[in-house]
Amino acid sequence: MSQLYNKLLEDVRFQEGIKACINCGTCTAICAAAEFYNYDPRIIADTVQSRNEEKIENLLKSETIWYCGECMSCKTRCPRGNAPGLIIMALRALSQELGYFVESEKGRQQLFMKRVVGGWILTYGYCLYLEGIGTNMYAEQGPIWDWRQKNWGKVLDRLGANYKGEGNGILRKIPEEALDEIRKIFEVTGGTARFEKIEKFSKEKAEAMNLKFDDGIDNEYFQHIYSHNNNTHNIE
Amino acid sequence: MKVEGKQAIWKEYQKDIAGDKYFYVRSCVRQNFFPGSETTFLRIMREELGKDIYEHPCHTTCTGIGYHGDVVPLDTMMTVVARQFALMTEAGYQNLVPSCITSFGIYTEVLDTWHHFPEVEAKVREYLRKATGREFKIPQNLAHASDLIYKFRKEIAQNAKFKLVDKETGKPLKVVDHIGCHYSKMFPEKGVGGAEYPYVLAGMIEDWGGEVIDYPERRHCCGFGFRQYLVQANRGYSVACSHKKFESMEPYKPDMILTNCPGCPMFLDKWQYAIAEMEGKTYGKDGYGIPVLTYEELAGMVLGYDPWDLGLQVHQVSCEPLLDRIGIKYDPLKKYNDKNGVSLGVPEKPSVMKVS
Amino acid sequence: MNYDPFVLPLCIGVIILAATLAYKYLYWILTLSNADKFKILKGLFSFRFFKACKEVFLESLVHRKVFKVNPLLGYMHMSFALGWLLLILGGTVESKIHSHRPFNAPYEPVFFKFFNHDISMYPWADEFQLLMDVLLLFVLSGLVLAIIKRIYSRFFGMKKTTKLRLGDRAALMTLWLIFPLRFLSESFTSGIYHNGGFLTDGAGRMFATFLPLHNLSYISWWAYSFALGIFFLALPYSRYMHIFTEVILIFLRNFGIRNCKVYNSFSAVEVHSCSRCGICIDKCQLLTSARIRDTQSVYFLQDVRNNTVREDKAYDCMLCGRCQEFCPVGINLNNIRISKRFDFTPGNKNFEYISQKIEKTAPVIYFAGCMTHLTPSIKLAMEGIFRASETDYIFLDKDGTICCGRPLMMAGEILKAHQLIEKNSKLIKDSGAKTLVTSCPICLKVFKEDYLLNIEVIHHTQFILRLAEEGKITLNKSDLKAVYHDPCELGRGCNVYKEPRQLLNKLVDLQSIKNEAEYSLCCGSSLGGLQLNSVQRDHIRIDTLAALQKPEHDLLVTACPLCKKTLSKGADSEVKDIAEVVWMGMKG
Amino acid sequence: MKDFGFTINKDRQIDMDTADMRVAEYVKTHEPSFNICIACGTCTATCSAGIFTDMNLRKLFTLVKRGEIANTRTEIAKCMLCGKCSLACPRGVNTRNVIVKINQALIKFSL
Amino acid sequence: MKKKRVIVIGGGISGMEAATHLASMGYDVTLLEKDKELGGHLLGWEKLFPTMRMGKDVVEFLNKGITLSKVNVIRKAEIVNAVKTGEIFTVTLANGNKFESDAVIMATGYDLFDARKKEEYGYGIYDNVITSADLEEKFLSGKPILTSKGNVPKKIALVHCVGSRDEKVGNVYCSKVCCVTAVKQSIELKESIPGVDVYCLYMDLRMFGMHFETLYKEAQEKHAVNFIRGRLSEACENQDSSIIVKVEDTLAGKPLRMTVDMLVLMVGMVPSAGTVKVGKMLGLKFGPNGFLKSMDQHTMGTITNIPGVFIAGTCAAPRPINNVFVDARAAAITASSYLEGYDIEKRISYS
Repeated sequence: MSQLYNKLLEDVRFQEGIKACINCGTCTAICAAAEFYNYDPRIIADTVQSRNEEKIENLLKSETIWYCGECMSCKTRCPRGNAPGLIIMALRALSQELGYFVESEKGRQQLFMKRVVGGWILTYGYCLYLEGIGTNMYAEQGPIWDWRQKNWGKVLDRLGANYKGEGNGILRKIPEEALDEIRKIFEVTGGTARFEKIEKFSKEKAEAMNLKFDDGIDNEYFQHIYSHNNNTHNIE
Repeated sequence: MKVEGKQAIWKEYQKDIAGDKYFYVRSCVRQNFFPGSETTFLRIMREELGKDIYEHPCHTTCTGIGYHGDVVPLDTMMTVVARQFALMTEAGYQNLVPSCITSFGIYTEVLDTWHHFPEVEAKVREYLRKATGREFKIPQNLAHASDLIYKFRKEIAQNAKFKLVDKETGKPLKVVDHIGCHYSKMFPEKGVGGAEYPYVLAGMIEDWGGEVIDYPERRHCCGFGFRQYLVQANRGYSVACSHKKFESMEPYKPDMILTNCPGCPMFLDKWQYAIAEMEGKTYGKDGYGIPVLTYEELAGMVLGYDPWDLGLQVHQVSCEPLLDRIGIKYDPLKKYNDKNGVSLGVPEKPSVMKVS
Repeated sequence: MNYDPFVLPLCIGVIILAATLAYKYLYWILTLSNADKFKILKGLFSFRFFKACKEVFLESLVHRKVFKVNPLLGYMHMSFALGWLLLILGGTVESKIHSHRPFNAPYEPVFFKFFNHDISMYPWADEFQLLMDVLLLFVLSGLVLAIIKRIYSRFFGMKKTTKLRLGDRAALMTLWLIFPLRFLSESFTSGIYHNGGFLTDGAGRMFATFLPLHNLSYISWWAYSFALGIFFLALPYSRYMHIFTEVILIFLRNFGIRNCKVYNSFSAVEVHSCSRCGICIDKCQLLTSARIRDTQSVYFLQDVRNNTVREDKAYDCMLCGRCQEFCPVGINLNNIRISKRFDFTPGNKNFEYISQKIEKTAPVIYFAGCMTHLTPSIKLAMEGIFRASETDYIFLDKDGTICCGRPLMMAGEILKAHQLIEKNSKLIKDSGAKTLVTSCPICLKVFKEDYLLNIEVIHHTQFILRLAEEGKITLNKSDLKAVYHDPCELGRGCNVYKEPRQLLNKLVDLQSIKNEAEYSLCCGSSLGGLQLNSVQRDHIRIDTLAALQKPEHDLLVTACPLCKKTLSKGADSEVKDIAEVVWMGMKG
Repeated sequence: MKDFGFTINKDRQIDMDTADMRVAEYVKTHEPSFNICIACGTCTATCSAGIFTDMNLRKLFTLVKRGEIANTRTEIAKCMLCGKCSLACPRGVNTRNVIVKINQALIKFSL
Repeated sequence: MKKKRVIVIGGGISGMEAATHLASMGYDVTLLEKDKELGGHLLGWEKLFPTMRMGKDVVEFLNKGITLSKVNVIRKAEIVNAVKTGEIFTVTLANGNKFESDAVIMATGYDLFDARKKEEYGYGIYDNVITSADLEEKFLSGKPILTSKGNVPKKIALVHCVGSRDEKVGNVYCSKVCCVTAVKQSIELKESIPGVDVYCLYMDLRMFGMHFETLYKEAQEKHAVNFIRGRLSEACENQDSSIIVKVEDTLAGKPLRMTVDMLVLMVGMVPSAGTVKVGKMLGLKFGPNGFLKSMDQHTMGTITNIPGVFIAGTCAAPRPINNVFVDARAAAITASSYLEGYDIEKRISYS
């Protein structure tokens, strides 16, 4: 019995995500990621089902587990009631736990998710914060976003927001005590630990890759993981 | 296509939606991209329908994007969700209404997990106590904001100033609906109409005079995929998903796309611009894009609210052709004004896609 | 000089024939490789030249090999070839003696009786008349047989005879006419002038009783000349091209020239040497078992000549070599078949992924072969024998990896086969071995034929026999009755017939069977036939097994993993490889 | 055309409506036993080339049948035609000839 | 001595055959059939796998048995009550008629799975999605097979395992007959529509019966039916009402899409409404899949928890016709031995 498999079993999502897979391919047929990446959720289920230590380790280090968009279409269709999407989430969690995520191009992007989304959550209490979504990094947001960027407050104001204001409303400033509670929750429940692991392993990887690593988003490693694409992800 | 077949399925998925007294939870994506929609939702619910919708100043994100971006652990997410429940419980409410589909999905998933794994719920209660000292009750009724508009769609129709009808031809407008993946794909019985033929938006479209168009890739994800859009290197996947949908719906010549998810309307809107820039292709009539609306925007529209109060001006794809077709009056000069009527300048025009 | 216009058809025919042949033969010889040309030069001035002459006499004229296989057919061929040649020689001598000139017009001997009515003017005239008529009768008897063969081939014990094309038809018809016309012309002339021998004169006298011979005789000489002329004109475009080409072939072969698996002008000489005797037809199991009627070598060579080789016909042959074994001309039919497959096998191969290394050196290297890996009991037996005999050896394809290249070769993928050959050669060289032992005759064939190894290459039967003779292993004889099935590639392919039998005689009570040794049947699984389907292969296997059933036996022994695997399906008795029988005995 | 730092990913679905079936049709015509494959994988399991590489004959055949021939040429080049697969095949598919025919078809249609 | 009486409920194959044999043994047999005609599902099938003999031949064979052995047949029999009092069974019909017996054979058969439950396949919604039973009806009608718009289909896909082996619809079992039916119908489609391309979308091909594999091979070899291993994920309708199907070709390891003119769903077997209704009335036990439960899977296949009630055919489990015949005769024998006083339960030495 594989150690890694046992670790996966500790995740309730994994328990929910896989019973006995019959390899019918229903998940892959409906999977958006399988259409555009060399990716096959059926094989993921089959691999973890094998309980083979080496195979699971390779999986945790692979690009494969990072292709899923977590749309959960697979869960709708599986005739055995499995959910490869949930398996993926458990695998991703373990991959970060063990530091394997930095072994793949797509996995390394977790630093981006941690610093940007994670940063927004802890700083603002929101998963997204418009001031971080400039058209410099998100050019496809288009000229309309340029225009909003120039007029963040006024446009929000026009549409009934309470931008950075006290009390209720859109994009209000969430009270500091509420944010403190969230931060506390992160500490108690392992969120902070996850963040620290991502930072630690990323830093090591940056050194191994000989890329400059620093806080924030203006460093070589960060920019690399944000934009680098080796363009082999849809090759068989 | 036999509509009776669909109706039979819709009947199978009747959802219990509370009639009043809601604890409202805002959406991160929506606040940033479609602030007018949340404003409109509250306006309709409170002013048109006279419902009690409560918002707590201390509620936060559910961490959904962080959770589905896999940087926020399951326990953390569940405890944050538990905190929202605690705020609701403290405020004396039992009916939870999230504005966001992923939040809705997360709440559903959390409740389902706790149902199957009571020990997990106990653990989360412990976490919450430890971190915040709060206690909570599980919500009695969980509905997405679009479920509420669906529930009151007939009332809205009664008060409607406009119908989804081409004023020239008198024919119903062709509307394609796009349901957020996390609305019912995980738990079909939790969504109005189930996962395969969700009725939540279709019901609105029908009752407001439009015609629902079923196209082959109707159920396809818009491509957000959390990490897939946010990281630039992955965006090729993200845009490819929407692209696939546009290519599939194109032959049906839809007048608009209606959505109930925070991210989808933004992507379906912005990707039309990006695809036009990358490939020179547009999907609407006469070089325009296909307008993409949220259900609140649409509800506000039929109720005769000012399009610029709804926030249609922050769409990249122009909604004016749609407004014209229905015969909704608007003042083009006020489109880019601030609250006080002062012009904020005009956005640049895209090089391919036509805008008004 | 005697002359009449009717000699013209003959003369024109002969001149054009001579020119055509000269052109073709020169072209073929000149396009041979330099090495081959050198061999000709060397051969012309050696003893081989005389050996070739003898072979020409025995094969091209007497048709010894045809005789061996089918005496009636041999006689038919001999009567035409030898009879006609003797007629020509006899006629030439007769005409020289008659005219007292060393050189006559070339047609004179042919039309001797037309020009010379008085036959008492030269020495031995009577003897000549007798001789020439005997020879004519000899040829005519062959002709009668040929006609019977064409109408009713079963008379010759043959299932089928060859089919004809236009050139052949013209040549055949005229050939058939030549001798009856000669007989008629001479008889008619003799009927008037009494210048014939016992046959022609007798016939002439009889004809004279009811025919207007004065008119007929001249017409018949014209007809005779026409028949000859047309025959000679058609000859290069018909099967009769073999008459002269076979002679060339015999010389070239005696000079040491062999065909390779790439089609060249020597192959062309071989192809044109086929007399279409048809012996190969019913030796072919594709006909007798799989009911494939149009792929036999004689048809195939015809297609090669006409440039009409169809892909399926190139590919369905099993390359079992039975036709080759029986071919009186000795054409290397398998290689010609392979050379034609080459034309249909484009596409690249890439064996870069093979990168094996030799771990140690040893005097013996063992190459089990792919098929042996499918029949692991043979492999285990060999490993046991190696162990028991304390042979220091390297198991080259222990992991069941590299193919020897013969299957590619058989498929016509010659260049790609050489890629494998190169890789394997290097390994074998690196091993420092003196002897290469293989369990698979398919591998054996390619190791012997296409690898340029400077070491001994033997089959495991040979190796085991040697071990036994050297006393390194002890063979235990059982009282089991056994029959031995000769694998195609081992027997006909590598000429290994003796050792398996010597070995088996020490092991079992070996029974002899009908189709043994070089006449052995193919099991049906041959890697040579790419186009055969499983049903056709099954037919062959079943028929071969049926033939192997007699006499009664306890054990069917073979020496090829592929044969063993194939014959195991449906055999009444147990089927074993020799190595297994040996190892069984050694284990007790 | 604007550069956003990425392009629209190409679809990798097998599209049976637009698939190029010429190779498959050629092989089916010239070696009908191609039709009776049950994709059991015995051939792959016994394949010598498969020991050294990830060549998968069963998959290769399936892909050819779906018109997916992008990698066929390089994959099929690894085959040594040793014939083990033919003997192992429980359905009697003439695998060696299928390979020869695929090769021919690739050349014939300049693929 | 008075003849012992047996009531056979259900006039399909199993009921007819069991009744025939019981009557031939000398029992007084009453056969109750809800429809106006005997034959059950068999009446709806044109040709039968694997021999392609006509279904009506078998019906004829069965009917002859009923006639020759003088079974008392009650047609249009709607059962409103069935009880066991003491050793006697009483079955009451809607028309008030009552029948008494000493034993009952349950031969209430199966219903076809309602394909509408597989929402994503669009049966009942998309015009060109039909079931195997619909297709059989088309064959039976003798009319050409056409699409909803009256065109000759060029491409048809058959979907295996619809309503079988699927937790999503609650049926985890294999219905046994659908795979070979798909193969049979593929061949029939190929024969009746020249040039049509037929695709079978399967998970496993369960060719368990004698000659089934041969039929499968024939479909491949003679008819060039294409087999794609992958379970259908969803079907969508195009503007021209053709159907797009999405599967993974699991053997190619790639998602696959294809437009077909007609999609045939191979619907599986579920316990019939009658099985459930009468089973409950008699107090019979049901297995986890809703079929009637026998006392022991291996040794007591036709014997139920109620002494005197025997089960035959597909009310107990999905079965092909040949098995149903065997099963019906087995039920007749066990019923007979029961009526003669034999107690099989004595043999039970295990828990």
